[in-house]
Amino acid sequence: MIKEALIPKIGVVTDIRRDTPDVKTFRVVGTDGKKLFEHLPGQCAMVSVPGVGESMFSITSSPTNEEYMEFSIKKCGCVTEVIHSIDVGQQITVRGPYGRNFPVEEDFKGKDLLFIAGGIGLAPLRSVINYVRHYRNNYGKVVVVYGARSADDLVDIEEIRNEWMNEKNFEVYLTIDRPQEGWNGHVGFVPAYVKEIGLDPHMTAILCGPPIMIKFTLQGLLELGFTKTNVYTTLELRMKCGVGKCGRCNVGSKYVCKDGPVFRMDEIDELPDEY
Amino acid sequence: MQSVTETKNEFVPTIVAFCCNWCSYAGADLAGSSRLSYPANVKIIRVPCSCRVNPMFVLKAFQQGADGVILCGCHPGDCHYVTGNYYTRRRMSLLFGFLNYLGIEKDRTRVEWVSAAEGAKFSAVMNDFAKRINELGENKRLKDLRVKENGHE
Amino acid sequence: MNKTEEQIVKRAAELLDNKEVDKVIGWKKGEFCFDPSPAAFTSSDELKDFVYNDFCGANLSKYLVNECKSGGKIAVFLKPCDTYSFNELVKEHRVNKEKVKVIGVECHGKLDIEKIKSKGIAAVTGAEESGGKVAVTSLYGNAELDKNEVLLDKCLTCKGKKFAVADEIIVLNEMEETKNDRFSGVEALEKMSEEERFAFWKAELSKCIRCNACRNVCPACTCNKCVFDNNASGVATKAPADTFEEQMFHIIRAFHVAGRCTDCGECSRVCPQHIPLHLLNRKFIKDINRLYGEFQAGETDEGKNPLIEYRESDAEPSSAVNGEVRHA
Amino acid sequence: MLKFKIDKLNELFDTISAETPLAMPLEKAGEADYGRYEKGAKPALGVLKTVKSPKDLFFPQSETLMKFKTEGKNLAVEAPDENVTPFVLFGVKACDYKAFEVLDRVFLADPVDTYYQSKRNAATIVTLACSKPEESCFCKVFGIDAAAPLGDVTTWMDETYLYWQANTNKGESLTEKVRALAEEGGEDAVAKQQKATREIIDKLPFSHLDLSYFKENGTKEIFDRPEWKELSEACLACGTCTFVCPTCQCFDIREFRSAKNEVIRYRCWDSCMYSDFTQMAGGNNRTTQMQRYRQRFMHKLVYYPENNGGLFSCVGCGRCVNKCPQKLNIVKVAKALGGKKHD
Repeated sequence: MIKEALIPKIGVVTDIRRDTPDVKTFRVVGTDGKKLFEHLPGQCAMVSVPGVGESMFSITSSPTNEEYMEFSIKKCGCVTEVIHSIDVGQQITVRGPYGRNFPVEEDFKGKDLLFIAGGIGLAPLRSVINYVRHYRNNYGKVVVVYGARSADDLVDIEEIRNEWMNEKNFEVYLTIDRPQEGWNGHVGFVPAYVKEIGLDPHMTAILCGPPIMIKFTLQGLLELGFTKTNVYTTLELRMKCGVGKCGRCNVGSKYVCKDGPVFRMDEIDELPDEY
Repeated sequence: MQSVTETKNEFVPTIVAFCCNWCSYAGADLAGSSRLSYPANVKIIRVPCSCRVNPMFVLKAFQQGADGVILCGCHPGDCHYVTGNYYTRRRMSLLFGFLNYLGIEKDRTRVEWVSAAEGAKFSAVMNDFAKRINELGENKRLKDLRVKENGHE
Repeated sequence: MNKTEEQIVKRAAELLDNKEVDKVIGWKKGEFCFDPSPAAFTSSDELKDFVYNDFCGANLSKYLVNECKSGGKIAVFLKPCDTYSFNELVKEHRVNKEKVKVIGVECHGKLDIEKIKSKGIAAVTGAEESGGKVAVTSLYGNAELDKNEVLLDKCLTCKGKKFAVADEIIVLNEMEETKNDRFSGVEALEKMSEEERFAFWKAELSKCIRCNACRNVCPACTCNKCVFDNNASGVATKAPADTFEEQMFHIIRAFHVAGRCTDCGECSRVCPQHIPLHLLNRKFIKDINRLYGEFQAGETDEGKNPLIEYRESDAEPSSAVNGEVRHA
Repeated sequence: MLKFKIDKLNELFDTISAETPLAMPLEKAGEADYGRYEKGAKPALGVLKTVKSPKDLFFPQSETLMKFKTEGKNLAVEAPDENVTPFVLFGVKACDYKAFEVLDRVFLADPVDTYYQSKRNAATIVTLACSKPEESCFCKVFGIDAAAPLGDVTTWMDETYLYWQANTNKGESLTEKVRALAEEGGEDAVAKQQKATREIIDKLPFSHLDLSYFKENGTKEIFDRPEWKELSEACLACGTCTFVCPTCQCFDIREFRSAKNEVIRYRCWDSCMYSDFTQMAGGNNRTTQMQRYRQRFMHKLVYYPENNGGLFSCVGCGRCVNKCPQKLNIVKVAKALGGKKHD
């Protein structure tokens, strides 16, 4: 019922973490202190501080987290600006979960997984990566390639350094666009780095980041021998209702809010070039 | 019918006064420090010059429940920015005439020139304007129906 | 094909073939005689679809704002009243005069298909004007109407047949000046009481569906981003939630074009609800004339418009609003 | 079949509206639109096309979804009451009635839009057959018979009578309330009118518009046609076509602060023609009017049918044909793309 779908739940912000100069991660629980609703990795929710409107954000935390949900939000428009201005204890509205999740229980199972993210693009992948870590035995090798403009723009760097890098059979490659004092790691754009690393094309790749990064990384992956049926990404378009009725997030006959945001590359090829 | 009369008696209009920083706002200050009274329901909005007032400001004020809007600036020729109030004069002559053309009572809007030395004039103008708005009653024609009665509080 | 159209197409073909211009802006044949659309033509082959008839009421000058952004020279066909809009756009630096060749075309007043249909004639298949009469053919039978009854509103108060600007003109038949008083509608409203005026505008404006056709067609509305489309402005609105929003939109729009509106009448022509929007703009024109002296926007492509101009002796708002004061 | 004398119509409307709210085409400030009938209102039954379709009875141009009360950092949501008083919707034409089916497939698909559904369920729909279709009508293309519309009750009107035929239980119970004003009969007159109407419809210039191109070709093939540019050139980017369209259903959700501690969240019609329709903080996937124009017609002729078993999201009412300021319309699009084979 859309009434239930459009009428949001009230959530309380219990923690705000500043990840980068323009990204904050908000921890949210219901007014009863419990998690607002269950979701699957890659799904999204509409978040709002009433007054300026709602926006769709991917749920950054893993479904395996039974206590709370997290949203990593980059400040870039009217709604996000207001969200960035709130303090702990603020009540916000959340509705969801919306959209198709990553096929973690189907196609991903038993596979070696390659995660490639750029900037805030790590947000949707973080829920998948942590899900995979939780059910570690169900998946093969995991490789994460993550790049940002600068060392300061790497989201969730503490979790990456302290937890991901210590996982077994788990490789993490970090890169930043330009050299920076105090940075000893790799410098360069993600698409180029992906080619340098020398990846096994039989892995299932999951991409998320700015459109330009996706475009060139995909090219690189295809050159390395990856097939489009093994590459997944997410699309992002303007949404209002989240349930396929308001008519604005379509690419061809597909609605990103309900048929996406997760698409396989060969599915995207079927769509008109308008995303 | 009786209840209508009662509400009428209780009616306290909301008046928005856009005051130029250099003259009229100082005039309001002077009125205050000279202990000249003007109605408490006059909400002053300080603007750098009367010509800063976009017609949208006037409409927004009415939308949000103002019952009267008055613009105060320096006397023509005395503008801090030399010519600002000359433009105000043309704009507001046209705008207020236009609002009246749409059927908005013409006394709901007013332009007055009040210098920094004219505390007494400021007080007199505001008292007079408030009295007139009180007679006119509530602004219903330009108010947004969604705004609550207490919208301005 | 009428003689004028023949001449226009011939000239357009010459200009394109000689490479004097890269593009011609005119009107393109529709499904009937009464539904031509504005169109751009880039080769003389395409001109087979060119049309200029009694239903070419659209003012083409605004299309130049976008067309001028790309390179190349453009020829545009403008009726006398459209040339004022062109001048105004040049004055406001929205159109580059150097890139445009203005060809003035003959106009004897354009017809309004909706008015024809409102005479009870459905399934119209054709309409032709001659000698002050319009012969209409329909699936239900034929009819003859008086031309004056089915003219576009804007043509009923024609500004005159003078071209404010034209590099060349195509006029084969003498254009008769029509006598009219374009302010009579405004005066009738001014004579009403405040209550009556409010009731009139409330009824008219509450029909508004906020389709923005009036704004988007207006040659004076050329802001890159309209305040009503700008979410950050706090007044961005899309729907008439109640009457206030339409009032706000129409007041601000009329004020924003005050002193720049040439009274081309496109706003009223395109309104799907037939709201007499020209009565809003004309009130400003009338008051400007009264208070600051006769002014016709778009008469020339230079000079200052009345709202960015002043005189020390200007009327005070209190007396100006009362309608007592006149420009000395 | 029942029939009501034309001069008894106001009595009929008064009778209906005395019991339940009645919405029908009314004349207001010179234009005909659906509105609530009250004694003394001016019915506009002779008008073939109201400016707006009756869709706003179920999907209003602006509709409050909920209110938020704020207090400090706390929030409370107030959902509106969805009990809609049953009402009668009178005078719906065959094309507009078919459009409800198009809207239903969006709003009543899972998850059901209860705002729409509650109004839809509350309505008893009385349709009115067309007797004088005009040149912009092309409902026949979509298999609609303007002379025999569906609905809870179907009516036909000529100079002397309004003929009345109940089709459903809801229709029957409405009939019981007005039976006292009616006489029996009228089958012959209706049959005669239907025959004449169908003959005219067959002759209408757009009645044989061929849309097979949109069924036979793939999305990308149609999407990539070069003609879109030329077709959209004159488009002003106004929303007239979308707002007068009986099947356009896109909406925006916006908020309005009605008091210091209250925010109203409402939805309102939106138009894919508007430049900010797909504008995000991070970019816009449709930056040109050509793309926006293409979206509208692709949606009507390709995307919607793909998702809804081949049903077009157009009912041939012809409002866009009449109302587009620059005379662009779906017929011109269909002819330009489908009229000749693409090479």
